[in-house]
Amino acid sequence: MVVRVQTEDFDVAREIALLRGSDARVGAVASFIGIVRDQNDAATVRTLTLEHYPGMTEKALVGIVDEARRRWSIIDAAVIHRVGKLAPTDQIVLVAVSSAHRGDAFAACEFIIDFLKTQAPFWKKEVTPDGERWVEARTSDDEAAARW
Amino acid sequence: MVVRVQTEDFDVAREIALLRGSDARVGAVASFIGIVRDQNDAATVRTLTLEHYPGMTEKALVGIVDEARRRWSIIDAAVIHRVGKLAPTDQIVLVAVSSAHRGDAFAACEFIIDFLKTQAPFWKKEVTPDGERWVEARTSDDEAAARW
Amino acid sequence: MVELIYLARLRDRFGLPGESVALPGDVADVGALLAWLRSRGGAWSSELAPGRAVRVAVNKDVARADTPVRTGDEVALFPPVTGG
Amino acid sequence: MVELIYLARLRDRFGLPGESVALPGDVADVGALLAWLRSRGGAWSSELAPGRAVRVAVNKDVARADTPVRTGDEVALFPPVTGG
Repeated sequence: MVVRVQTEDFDVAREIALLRGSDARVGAVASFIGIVRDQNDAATVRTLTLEHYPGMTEKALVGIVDEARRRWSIIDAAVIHRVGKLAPTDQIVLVAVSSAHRGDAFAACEFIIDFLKTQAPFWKKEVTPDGERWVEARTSDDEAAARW
Repeated sequence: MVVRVQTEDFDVAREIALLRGSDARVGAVASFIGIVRDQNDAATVRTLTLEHYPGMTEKALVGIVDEARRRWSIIDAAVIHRVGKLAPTDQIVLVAVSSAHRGDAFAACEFIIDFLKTQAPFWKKEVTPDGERWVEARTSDDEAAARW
Repeated sequence: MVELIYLARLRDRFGLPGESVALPGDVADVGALLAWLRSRGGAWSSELAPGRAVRVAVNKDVARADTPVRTGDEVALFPPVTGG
Repeated sequence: MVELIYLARLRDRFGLPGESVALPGDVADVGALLAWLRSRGGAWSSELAPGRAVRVAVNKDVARADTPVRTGDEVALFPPVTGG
């Protein structure tokens, strides 16, 4: 398992190659990339600053991946989340899951990002033409996590 | 939309970069990579040969992506499928979908691979220690496609 | 003439990738075409037996038993697909 | 002493990233801690008002109102998370 919080960007191809290693049992890799959009809640986003709670973040992410392992037959998973100052089109988060069969990889990948969005201690502050604002949590994210 | 059938391998990072372009509306990219496993139906797989029905394949794939566009709010999609002789750990297929919000990208990506598996004219022949065999269609794939 | 195309396992079993055929006047749809091919016996009879899963495309669109087959059409016969 | 940590919007509103506090003897769980902080008034009262969504972690695990708070604990207060 890889769980990382970093300011630097990540290379999706490299992370998927590391996730797969040389394991020939892997038949499926599902992945998700979250990206900074230039619009949020009807406002133009100029920059986004991500902060987290060091120490708790890694613990929360490992807990979410462990829960995914218990629920589905997956081979490995990687979660990489950036913090610091980002701009539209920047990558924020990568979740990648390997498994023998695709159903497990898709379900575990979507589960991990849904729980990351509602359980992992990250917060976004946006700079818009009207100034700075902390992003509000979304009901739709709570609903997405509650499905599982 | 990108729909491609090719013998060469594909570069996931490059394809996702092309899919995203410079479109700052993209907040989510969900992707799926199908990979040759070294085991299938309790036999060791040495090589796999993929054949298709040229002309119909592209038409079928475009039709599946169009249907995904009708059902979900996606920005773009790419489907790349290899044909010819492959070995365990080789990449077979990439499905990548971009959208503003993650639910659409995940659903469309899983829909496209489920329908590709049951509707697009590709066939696999495996070489195992006991000789060559055409892979049989799976009931589980029909069930996966029937969910939608 | 109608262009028949055999793919994957069917090509192996029939021993040919396809053929141009002149259909009898009463063979006007996919169901009748399959029955006519089946009457050749041997692999045609066994591979296209009613219980076997055979898929048909007419001019590269998925077809059913009642899909018409006309002169100039390309008709492909193949087993259930296994890509991805 | 208990180590309090304020994150994201709460750090901005309280104007500090955290503090070490000696809790009164009757403040033994998260609920009592929040009530005690609320009694400071001002931003403490408004940000931690019962209707507001405030999350608490004790020693980096998610906590509830009845989670015990003991000397030496690290207690973090933060708004609902918005990562990903």
